[in-house]
Amino acid sequence: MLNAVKQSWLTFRSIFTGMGVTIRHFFGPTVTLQYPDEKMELPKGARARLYVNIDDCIGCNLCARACPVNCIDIETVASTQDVDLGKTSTGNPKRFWLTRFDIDMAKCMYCDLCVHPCPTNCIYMVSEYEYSEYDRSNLVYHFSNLEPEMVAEVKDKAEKEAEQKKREREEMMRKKAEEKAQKELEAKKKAEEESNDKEKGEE
Amino acid sequence: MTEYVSHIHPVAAILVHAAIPLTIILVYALVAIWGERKIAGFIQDRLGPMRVGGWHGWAQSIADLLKLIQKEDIIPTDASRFLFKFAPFMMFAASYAAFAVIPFSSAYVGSMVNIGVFYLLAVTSLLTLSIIMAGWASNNKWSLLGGMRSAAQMVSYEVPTIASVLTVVLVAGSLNLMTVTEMQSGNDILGFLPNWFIFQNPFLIVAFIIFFISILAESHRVPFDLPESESELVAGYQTEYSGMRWAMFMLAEYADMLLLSLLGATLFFGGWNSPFGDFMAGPLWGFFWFMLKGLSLVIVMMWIRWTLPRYRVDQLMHICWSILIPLSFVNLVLTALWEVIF
Amino acid sequence: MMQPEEIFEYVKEEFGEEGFSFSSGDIGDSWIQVEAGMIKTVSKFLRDDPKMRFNTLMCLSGVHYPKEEELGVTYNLHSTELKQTVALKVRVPIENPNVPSIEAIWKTADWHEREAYDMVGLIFEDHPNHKRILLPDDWEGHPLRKDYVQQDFYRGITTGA
Amino acid sequence: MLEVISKETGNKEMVINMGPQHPSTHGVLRLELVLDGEIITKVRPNIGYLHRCFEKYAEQMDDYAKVIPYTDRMDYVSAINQEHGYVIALERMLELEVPERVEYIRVIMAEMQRIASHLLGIGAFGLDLGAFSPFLYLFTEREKILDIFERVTGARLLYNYFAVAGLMRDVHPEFKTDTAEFVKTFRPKIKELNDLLSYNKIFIKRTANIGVLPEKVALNYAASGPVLRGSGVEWDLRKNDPYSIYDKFDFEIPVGTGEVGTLGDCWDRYMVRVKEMEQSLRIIEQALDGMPDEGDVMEAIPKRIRPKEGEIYVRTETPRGELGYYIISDKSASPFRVKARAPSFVHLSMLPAISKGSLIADMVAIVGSIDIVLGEVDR
Repeated sequence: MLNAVKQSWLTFRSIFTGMGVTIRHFFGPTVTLQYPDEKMELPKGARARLYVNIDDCIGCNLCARACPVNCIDIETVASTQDVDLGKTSTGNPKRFWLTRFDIDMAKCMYCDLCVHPCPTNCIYMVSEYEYSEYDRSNLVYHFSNLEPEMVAEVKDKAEKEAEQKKREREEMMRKKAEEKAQKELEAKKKAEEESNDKEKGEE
Repeated sequence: MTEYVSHIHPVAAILVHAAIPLTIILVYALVAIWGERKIAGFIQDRLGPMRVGGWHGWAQSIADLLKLIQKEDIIPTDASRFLFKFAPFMMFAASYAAFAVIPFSSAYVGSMVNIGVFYLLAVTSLLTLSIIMAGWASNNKWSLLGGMRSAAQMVSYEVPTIASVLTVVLVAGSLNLMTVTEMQSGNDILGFLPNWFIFQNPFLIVAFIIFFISILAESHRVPFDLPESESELVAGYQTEYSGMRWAMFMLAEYADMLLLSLLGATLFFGGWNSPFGDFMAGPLWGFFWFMLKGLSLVIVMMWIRWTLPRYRVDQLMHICWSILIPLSFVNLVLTALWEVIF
Repeated sequence: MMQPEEIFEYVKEEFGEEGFSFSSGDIGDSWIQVEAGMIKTVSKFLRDDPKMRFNTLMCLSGVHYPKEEELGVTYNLHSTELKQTVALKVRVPIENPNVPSIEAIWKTADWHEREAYDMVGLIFEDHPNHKRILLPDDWEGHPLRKDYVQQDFYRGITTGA
Repeated sequence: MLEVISKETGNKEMVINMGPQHPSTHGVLRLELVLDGEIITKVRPNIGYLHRCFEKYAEQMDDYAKVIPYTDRMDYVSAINQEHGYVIALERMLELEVPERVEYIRVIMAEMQRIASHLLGIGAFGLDLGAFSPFLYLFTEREKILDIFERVTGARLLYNYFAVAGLMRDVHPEFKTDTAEFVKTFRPKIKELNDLLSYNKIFIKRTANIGVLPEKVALNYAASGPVLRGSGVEWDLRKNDPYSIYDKFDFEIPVGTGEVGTLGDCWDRYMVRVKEMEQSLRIIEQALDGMPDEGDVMEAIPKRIRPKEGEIYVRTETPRGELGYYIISDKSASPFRVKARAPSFVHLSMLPAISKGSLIADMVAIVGSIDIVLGEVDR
């Protein structure tokens, strides 16, 4: 009996202690932010979205290879000799047209692994986090700044140059081969002449 | 007022009598649901609803109501259709009907029956039935468990509730709630305390504690919210309900909470009597004091809700049968002795 | 506390040379290779012997060795009393991947063995509930085999392969 | 309905599915309960709903380092601790020396993560038993830890912060003051938690003598972490098999005492977690004092990871228990086999042994007290 009274008293006391805690919180400050009106400021270096400074990209493909989920898709075309693509802000020479640089943010898992290998620090995470879309295909970000016509032109040019180079190379090869043949022919002739001379001398 | 209306036409009188508690319940439910969310929010360092309607999201419950009306009414294929549809309305009807005998003010009580307490306790028993009905008709095992738990719980807790109410009836000598309230008028105790029953007799304080614990269980509030304990039974008997039918359950539950709190206010805290004697007294002030007392009890129930974990079903039964019931009967006898002696 | 080599010597004393070998890679842990049929008796000995007292089985992993066309089970044992660890290994041919279950010795092996069956297709004899654990019961193949090809459809749902 | 019940088991028992969508299974776990009334006669846990082929992915990556972000995703509540085990395994395979500063930062981060994870575990346990408010109070504290993490790593949940023999980036200059501030404000919150929940009589009634796990059974099932310590076994890998620089710190191993019930019940497991948070605070304080201010955290990271042939089993103490990585290398750039021995997986397997004869409500308490994360169970 006494025990039951004691137990009940302890129960009530613990309940009142708990209620004391909650009432203190009732009058205490709140911690929530009213999201669309107030926004939390993300710290520097927050990983919320991938961004590519395409002007600095040299098309080395290192980020695409570092990605565990293959969400980066890069296509490059070698620049032709008549165009100088200049240098990046870090001083690396650019040698490729970037005809495609797509990042599928729906696949991206924000691991930061693509950021570290970049030689020109042109791919990095930014703290923009409000980019929901109704259509998943809108989450594929196209970073290449070339117009479609430009891409076609560049590709065409590159193809032509490659073809020309090929042709030149072939030409050179042929020339070399011809020269070689010529030389051989001459050598043959010489040999023949020599042998003729010999024969003549023998006669 | 009542006499005046019944002068015009008997049907009009019935309609008016039906409309007054209904309005009170509906307005209260809208405020209480919003209030509970606000209280929960502040207790948990949050803000609660903030967006609908401007100031602190006051229109949140209205928006929710509109949403619930528009929702698709889903009935499980294998459900017992009639019982499934009927249960929420029966539950609401049970708690609504009980309001008839609650004296809201010195000038208004729905029905001046002289067995008010008896009627009220009898009608609220229908709640149990409707919960079992809902749990069974859903054809869902979780619902069934919820319904069964609820039946056991409410049947058990009715005993201490009745015993503690009887304690008051013993002191008052009447089953009419209006008479009980009138007996608590005046400020005579120690010269300044109001004549409320809770101050009149030390055993009535014990009776009130038993009564309060029991109504927590009767209206399924934490720590006794086992029929719908969301972490065990998903949502208990409400699992399969959606839209307006679910809203009816919600409404009935809040109405039940108010009903039992108002009953507590009538029995122990002087009903519509002003705490300051004749100061701020009168029919309208009476209504104000009455609702204030009732709502305070509701707020305490909410405060408990957001503080405590819940009991297990067997512990709940243990508390009822081996602590509350013996205690309440001992208390009843002691009160009777007190009454004989003094 | 005994080193794995000493444990190997001790076990060899008990059971004889037959069916045991001790090896290690260029780096990392060394292990005692045990013949499949003996694993249960050896485990029981390791658990109960007063100088061994390996009272917990930390990990049980199934491995597929495609070059040797074998499946393997690695048991990482540990003793909380004597604070020593040892690894046991069993290798069985892929056509007949039967290994006695040690569920009766360390209860924790129950789920680990089911996972090994699920993932690489080892069959544990006398296991009380020899069913797949992570994949559905009617899944085809064992995914952690090196030559695993994912099925195109599972009950009419494309698997994205 | 009665026909349905008897059809299933042939007698008056009822089979009920708890999950995969259920509020207190902590994710997608399905428990098949065979009930006699509300008493459980049999439990069959069904897992695999969150299986994401971690081990297969790890084998198919062309680089050991690419696996690290996947380890985060196993136990998403304590990602740092998952990474820690994996990078330690690789460091041992490559026999690399880790700079001291890196080790200190790692320990601080790991202990902070342990607190964050316990906060969630304890909060969710309270939630399972119907106590709503403690959960949100603890979540507020967890947010503070995540804020510190976000400033350091840039992410709030899945960090990919540890690299082999280094870190992905250096901490910011205010890291030490931020962390010390958190430690200071967090201590009183533990007392508040004890007032509100731990010593609440209703809570004790719900957890004491429930789901008792005797020491022998715990060891036979290879339980670890707070679950094993709750059964009174003083076993902590940070002390008993020290990795990283844990041997430098002075801390205690809290064990279950059976204070309010039987040794090894739900309350003991819960209380071990609460006490462990205090010990973690002690470790953090000591680490903050000892942490060198200068040093490059990225200097020692190897350019390519290509361990020699061999295999290794490395275990570390995560908030949930012993996390083991069994890695086999075959001299190539990708692992031949990675097996993660997840503590939750092991703990869940002993559920049938400790929950027989209890009520549904106890089942909820037991599942909450062993604090499983389904991401880790299914991997």
